[in-house]
Amino acid sequence: MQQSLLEMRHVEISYGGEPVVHDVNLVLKPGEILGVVGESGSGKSTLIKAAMGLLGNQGRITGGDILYKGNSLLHMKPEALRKMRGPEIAMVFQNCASSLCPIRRIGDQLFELMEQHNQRNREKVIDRALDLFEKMNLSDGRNILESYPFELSGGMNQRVGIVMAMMLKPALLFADEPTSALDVIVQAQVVKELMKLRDEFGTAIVIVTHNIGLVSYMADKAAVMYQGRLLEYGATKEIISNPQEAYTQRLIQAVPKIRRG
Amino acid sequence: MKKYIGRRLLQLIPIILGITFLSFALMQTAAGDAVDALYDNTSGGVSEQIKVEKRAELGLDKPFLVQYFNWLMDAVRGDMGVSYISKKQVFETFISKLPATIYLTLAAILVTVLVSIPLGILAAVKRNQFIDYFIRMMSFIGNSMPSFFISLLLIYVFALKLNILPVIGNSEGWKSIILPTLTLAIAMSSKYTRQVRAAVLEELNKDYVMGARARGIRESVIFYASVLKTAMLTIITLLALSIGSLLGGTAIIESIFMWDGVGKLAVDSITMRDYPMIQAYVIWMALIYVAVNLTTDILYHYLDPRIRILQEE
Amino acid sequence: DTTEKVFNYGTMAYGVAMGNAGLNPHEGYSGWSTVRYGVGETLFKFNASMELEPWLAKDYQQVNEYTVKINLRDDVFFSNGNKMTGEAVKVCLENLVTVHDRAPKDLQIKSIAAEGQSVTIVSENKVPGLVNYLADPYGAIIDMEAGVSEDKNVVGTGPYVAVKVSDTEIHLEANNKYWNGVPKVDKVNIKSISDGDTLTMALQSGEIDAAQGLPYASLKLFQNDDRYTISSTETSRVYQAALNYHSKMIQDSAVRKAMAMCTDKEGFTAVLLQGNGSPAVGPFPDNFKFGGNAVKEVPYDIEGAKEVLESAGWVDTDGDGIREKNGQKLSIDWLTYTSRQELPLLAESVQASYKKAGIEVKVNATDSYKDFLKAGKYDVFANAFVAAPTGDPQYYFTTHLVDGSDYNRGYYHNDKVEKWVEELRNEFDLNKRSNLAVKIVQQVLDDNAYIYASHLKMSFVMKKGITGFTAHPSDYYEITADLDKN
Amino acid sequence: MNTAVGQSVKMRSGHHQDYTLIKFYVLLTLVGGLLLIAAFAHRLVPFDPYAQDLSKALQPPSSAHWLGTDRYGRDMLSRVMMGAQSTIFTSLLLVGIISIIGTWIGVVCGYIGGKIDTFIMRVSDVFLAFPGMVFAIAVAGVLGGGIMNAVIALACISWPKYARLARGQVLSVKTMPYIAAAKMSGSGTLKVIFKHIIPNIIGTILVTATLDIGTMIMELAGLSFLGLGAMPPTAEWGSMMSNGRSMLQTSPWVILAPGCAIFISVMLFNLFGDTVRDLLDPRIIQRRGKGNETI
Amino acid sequence: MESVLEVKKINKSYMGRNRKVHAVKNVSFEIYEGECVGLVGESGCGKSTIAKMISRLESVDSGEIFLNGKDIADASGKTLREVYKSIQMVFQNPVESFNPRLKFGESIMEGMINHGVSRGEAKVKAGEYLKICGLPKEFAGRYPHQVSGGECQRASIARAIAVEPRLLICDEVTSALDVTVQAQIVKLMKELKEEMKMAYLFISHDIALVQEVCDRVLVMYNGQVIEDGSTDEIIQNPQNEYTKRLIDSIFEIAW
Ligand SMILES: Nc1ncnc2c1ncn2[C@@H]1O[C@H](COP(=O)(O)OP(=O)(O)OP(=O)(O)O)[C@@H](O)[C@H]1O
Ligand SMILES: Nc1ncnc2c1ncn2[C@@H]1O[C@H](COP(=O)(O)OP(=O)(O)OP(=O)(O)O)[C@@H](O)[C@H]1O
Ligand SMILES: [Mg+2]
Ligand SMILES: [Mg+2]
Repeated sequence: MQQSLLEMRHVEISYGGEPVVHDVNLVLKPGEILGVVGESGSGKSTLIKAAMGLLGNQGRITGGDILYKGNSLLHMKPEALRKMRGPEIAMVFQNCASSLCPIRRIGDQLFELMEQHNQRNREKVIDRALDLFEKMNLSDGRNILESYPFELSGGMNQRVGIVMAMMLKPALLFADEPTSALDVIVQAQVVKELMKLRDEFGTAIVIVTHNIGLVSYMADKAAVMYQGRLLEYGATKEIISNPQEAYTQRLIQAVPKIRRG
Repeated sequence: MKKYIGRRLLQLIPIILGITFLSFALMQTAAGDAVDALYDNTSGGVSEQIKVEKRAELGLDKPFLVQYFNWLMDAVRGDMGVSYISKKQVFETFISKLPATIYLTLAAILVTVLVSIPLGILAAVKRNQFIDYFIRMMSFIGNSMPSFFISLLLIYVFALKLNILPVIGNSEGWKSIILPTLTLAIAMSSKYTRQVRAAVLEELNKDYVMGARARGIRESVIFYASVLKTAMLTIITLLALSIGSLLGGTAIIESIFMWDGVGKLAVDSITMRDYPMIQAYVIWMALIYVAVNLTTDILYHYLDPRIRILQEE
Repeated sequence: DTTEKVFNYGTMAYGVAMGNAGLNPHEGYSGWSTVRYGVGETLFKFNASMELEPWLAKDYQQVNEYTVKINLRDDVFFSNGNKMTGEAVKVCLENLVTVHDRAPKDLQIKSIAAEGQSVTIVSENKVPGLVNYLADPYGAIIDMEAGVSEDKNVVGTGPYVAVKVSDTEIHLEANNKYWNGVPKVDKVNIKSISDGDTLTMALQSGEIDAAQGLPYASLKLFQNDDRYTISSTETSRVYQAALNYHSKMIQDSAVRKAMAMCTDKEGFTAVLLQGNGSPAVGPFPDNFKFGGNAVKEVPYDIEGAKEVLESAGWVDTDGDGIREKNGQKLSIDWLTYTSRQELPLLAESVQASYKKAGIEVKVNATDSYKDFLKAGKYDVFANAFVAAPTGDPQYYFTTHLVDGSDYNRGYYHNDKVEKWVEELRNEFDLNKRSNLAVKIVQQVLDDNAYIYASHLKMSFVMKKGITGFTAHPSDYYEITADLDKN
Repeated sequence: MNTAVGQSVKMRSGHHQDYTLIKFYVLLTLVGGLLLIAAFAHRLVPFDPYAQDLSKALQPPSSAHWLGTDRYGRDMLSRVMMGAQSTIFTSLLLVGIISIIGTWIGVVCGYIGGKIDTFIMRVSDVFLAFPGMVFAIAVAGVLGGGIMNAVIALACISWPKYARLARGQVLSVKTMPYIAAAKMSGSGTLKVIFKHIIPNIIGTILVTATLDIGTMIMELAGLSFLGLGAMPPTAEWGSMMSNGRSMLQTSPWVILAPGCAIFISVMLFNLFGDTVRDLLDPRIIQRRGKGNETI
Repeated sequence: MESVLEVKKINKSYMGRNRKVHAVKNVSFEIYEGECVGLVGESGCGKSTIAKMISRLESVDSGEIFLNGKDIADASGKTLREVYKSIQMVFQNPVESFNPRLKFGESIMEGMINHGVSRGEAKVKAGEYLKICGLPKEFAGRYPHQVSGGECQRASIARAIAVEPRLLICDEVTSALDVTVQAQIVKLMKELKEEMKMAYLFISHDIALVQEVCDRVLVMYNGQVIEDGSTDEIIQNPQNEYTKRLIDSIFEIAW
């Protein structure tokens, strides 16, 4: 049995004293893809933020533990945690354009990222970035480095976000609704690129989405959240074909099915 | 860039026409008969004949718009008429006093910037902590006192009780600028600190801050490289706007500290009903204000790629 | 002692607003600055009792009713070294009457002849006050050869020479060639400070050595403090109210009388001016022969005023405390301005005391009072005026009382007054002139055409060590060779 | 996405709103008290604020005259109370005028757009170009002193601010789907403006207006200082202060009493405006919640 | 069948940032009584613009729009009010489509009152329509921010059907909602289709959803209609390259 990469044990989270996540248990192995679905406000993003250590002042982990490669993330010093964000754990946002500073060039922000994690060789950084852009089906990488986020389309920004997350070859990638803001066609492209990453770098991915079809397409394991609780958790196939909880059943039924005759 | 500046300059034309027309109309109605006013201060009676001649000479018998046009043409050439009181060229008088006001304004802006930007940032960063409440309280207090009252208190403390600074402006070199500058800066910083705080807070709450954190960027780097840089754009615009209120605000302060600038000139001119002088003052201050705003816009345009690139297309 | 003595002087009285910016005596009121700050001197001057004395002149002879011959001192030099000769005086006076606005009318000069150290002036009409007029600051003798500089500086004969002249400041240096002694202070800096509080605090902080025109409220700060000395004098600046005869209400003599009776001059001077003024009876102060109590006025008597109004038919019928007659409210528009700090005070004081007698006063204190004057929109116009700048009464009468005179803001007319003023124009005998003046003023008071509230007491406040700096009733002489700083 | 925001506003703001609400009620009471004093000043004053008694001039605060007397022997407390009436109501009037006129202009410009909009906005550019106080001084100088002229002067320069604000608000509200929905319900232009646009922009305008009351008190004081404000003997704080200026050292109560009155009421109105804004603007509350997350 | 709406060669361009965007190019189609027509296509292809032009919220550059045989392309004032008796619209973002200062009841009543129904009657009817849309009539007293997104969307449907229009335009009515809620709304729409005999213009980018609701579908690309046919036909046999990609991009649950 492989060692677990990420493990959540009885995690409880509250915002300003109000509990929003209750007793969540998860285990993620290297290279595994976990799809998290659930109704809006059920605490999916909160869970990811908690693992990233980005809950903020109001948010508190009031119980349980989150382990990364066996070490508790909760008891880590802020600086140590910061150093992990990037090279070990990375994140892709729903709207990557707004997760970048609007008035700085993408290249500058990319160099800043690498510099902060002690990779100062510009040439190497550029080479790697261009390589990744290539993989992401973005041909004009140099041009993108010279661009500002607002100059790129939503799909391009999303892929830039993924490239930035992958620059340091993290072992774990959190993706919080990375494709919801995108067009169906572009969405399909981005999802395929994400899958490639796992295949090439062995990155484990936690992807939050509303699209059950997408989970069924890419995730090895699926988790269903409802009102702050982990309703169901297990192999994707298992859950989809044999949902135990009423909510999960409703969820799966709700997915419009295309009739191809 | 050049195209943009050109367009902005073109846009200024109606505004400048508006400014001059409004001022002209205002003073025209206020001053009543300019010739009467001109001879009012020569105590000897001046015959109607002379007045009629003078009116014709000044073109005051022409229709209003013609008068405005003539006046504007003169003004463009730097001839804004003669003071009713001193009988000197208005434009020359104004220009001779302008440096003092600019000097004072710049000093006040400098102090304001030096005080309120750090304080505003500090308050934003330490939001809802003691230091934030303290800074906000101070700015509330500074905001609630008329500037002439602040100046009296400052003079009382620094000139009378401590005796380290002079009361009267323009007298003891750099020392004499301190009190008027402080007075202006207190009022201005009180407003500006809050604006800086709000601007920085707004940026701190943007998604990209979270994004940078998720990429493991150091807080200090996030703050200086991204947040501050972005907030500065707002801060600069706000600064330009406050220059406007500052230009007007110097009038009272200059009168109190006997600072021999255009503000005092304006106040004196108003008490003396010296309409050509008031007119020159109003127009020029408006033009300076417009120029400052234009510069800021261009600067902003240059600094903010969102605007630069989108507008350049 | 090698250290330079510098005298810093802050004054409210200099500047464009006062109409006396610059030092060219031939322009407006700038002569006041020329003489006040010791740059220029006139042929004659006034002593402390406002009597004429020779200054640059040795003496004069009234040759006939139209001609006066003035003998000049022989030892006077302009600060540039040129000698003050009859010719120089002639050129100066000729320039005066060509360019000045008031002088030609005052002096009515037909011709001037110079001969050595004397000048002979022939006037168009009889001008009994000619010599007095020459003592007006516009009569300061300057070297026309040197002319007037761009910044309005001139070359005079006084103890000081201006090295810098601006609208707000004059820098003076001692005139080493001064004919009448050696100036004791090396440098004098005159600063125009138009804000009373700034002036006060500048004196307190020691930035200036002396101040003129402090607000009354501030004087208290220096009065019982032995670090300062105060020099005060009564001046002929009178605070007066002209009653507008064009106003229907004012034409009612009972109203005018009641108004006169309700003016609390004691309260005004003692409390509001804090003793820096004395109650006035007529336009001329006590130190004039024809001034002070030479004339009689109605006493302050509110009850009496009520009776006067009552018997004239002004009664309060609607119980609002204001009297009415024929449906018209006894409400008076009191026009005044604020650049003299005492005037709004007077207005407010009158407002309260008139109210007691049932007269409403609506104060319009505005610096655009000239517009209102022109429009005739006032019942009373209150102003400040230097009634006898030349020590002679005729000036006040010809400017305020006779038909069509410049400052007759009340449109006052009295045949008797017209006749007496005419007599005064032709009378050279000082005693007779004085008697005429008393008669005229009494008539004005009997008519209640003007209400004279107070005469200004002018004060210089200075640091202890300052000497030779005294307030003069004429308000002409400030910086002299006597000025010293220890 | 938006529903999520809507919900989270509700939940996150709860905590803050409690605190803000308490602050709001306290300030509301204080402002209300101030307005009551102003409204009934003529009944509440212990002495006639205009009755002179020169024998009692410049008395320091005592049990008879809590805030002393001025140089005419008038009771300062009565004058300060009476001053509340003229000062505060004048400022209210002024703010009322500019906010109503400005808002109307802004709404019309924003809603109708086109040439009228361009023209009026150019005009407001011109007014905005004049540095505020300067132009007010000039206008007041032209019109002459007097509190009503001061109001007109300040109104002249202040309306564009509201026009701009209202216009901006209208432009953003105009594109909201509920305006389209209202149009599709068959509502005419006036109905859309009155029922759907104005209620949704009025909050911002009101907050700005509340914050402006303090500013206007100060600007009126500034004009009074220059002799362009209230005429004597009107008890108005600004002119009381500038008239009492020279007595700062000899009879400080004469200037401190109206000075403190200005200080306190400006502060009150500003704090009140701030609190109302926090209360009305869900965006700020939401931002607050987020703000706590970030730093 | 009688056509409710006929759109003939309509065009629309916008002045984008210094650049002209031709948002809708020569689009023509017809909707018949009781028919449900889907409009699909990528974001920005001009779907909403068409909806806005039909509902006269946006002017038409050129072309004609016939409603019940009458050209409404330039309708305004009174005729426009008549148009809104026949056409109603449901918006993408339910919360934003309600005036936050009005209770649902007021918003629903507004249309009826404007069309001459008395206040009292409108109030009763508002309750009924809420019920039809699956909400208790007490919801009339709630504000938009007091309900969930799904409930809000139901209320907005209630508002739209309250004037009993002949054509209901639904512009991405489910995109802002949770999947489960989305299913409920779709169900409601299907029910209404049966009951009220309305024609629908159903705009969406989710072709599977369209297939569930619509009889016919128009595929748009870059301002033009590139395919038009019965839903099943197009999905099973897409002619256009773009349509194919669109269908391929759907992630289906792998059973
Ligand atoms: N900073 C915060 N302060 C207070 N409450 C918060 C905060 N962030 C989130 N919440 C609350 O926590 C709950 C979970 O929020 P979260 O964002 O994790 O939901 P989600 O499952 O990601 O929803 P969605 O699908 O809409 O993104 C919600 O009820 C939300 O209102
Ligand atoms: N008011 C407007 N001003 C300028 N351009 C506009 C405006 N409205 C729409 N556009 C442009 O017209 C084009 C079509 O827009 P439209 O909103 O109709 O697209 P859509 O198909 O509805 O997209 P989505 O699925 O994102 O709603 C887009 O390129 C858009 O940028
Ligand atoms: Mg989320
Ligand atoms: Mg759309």
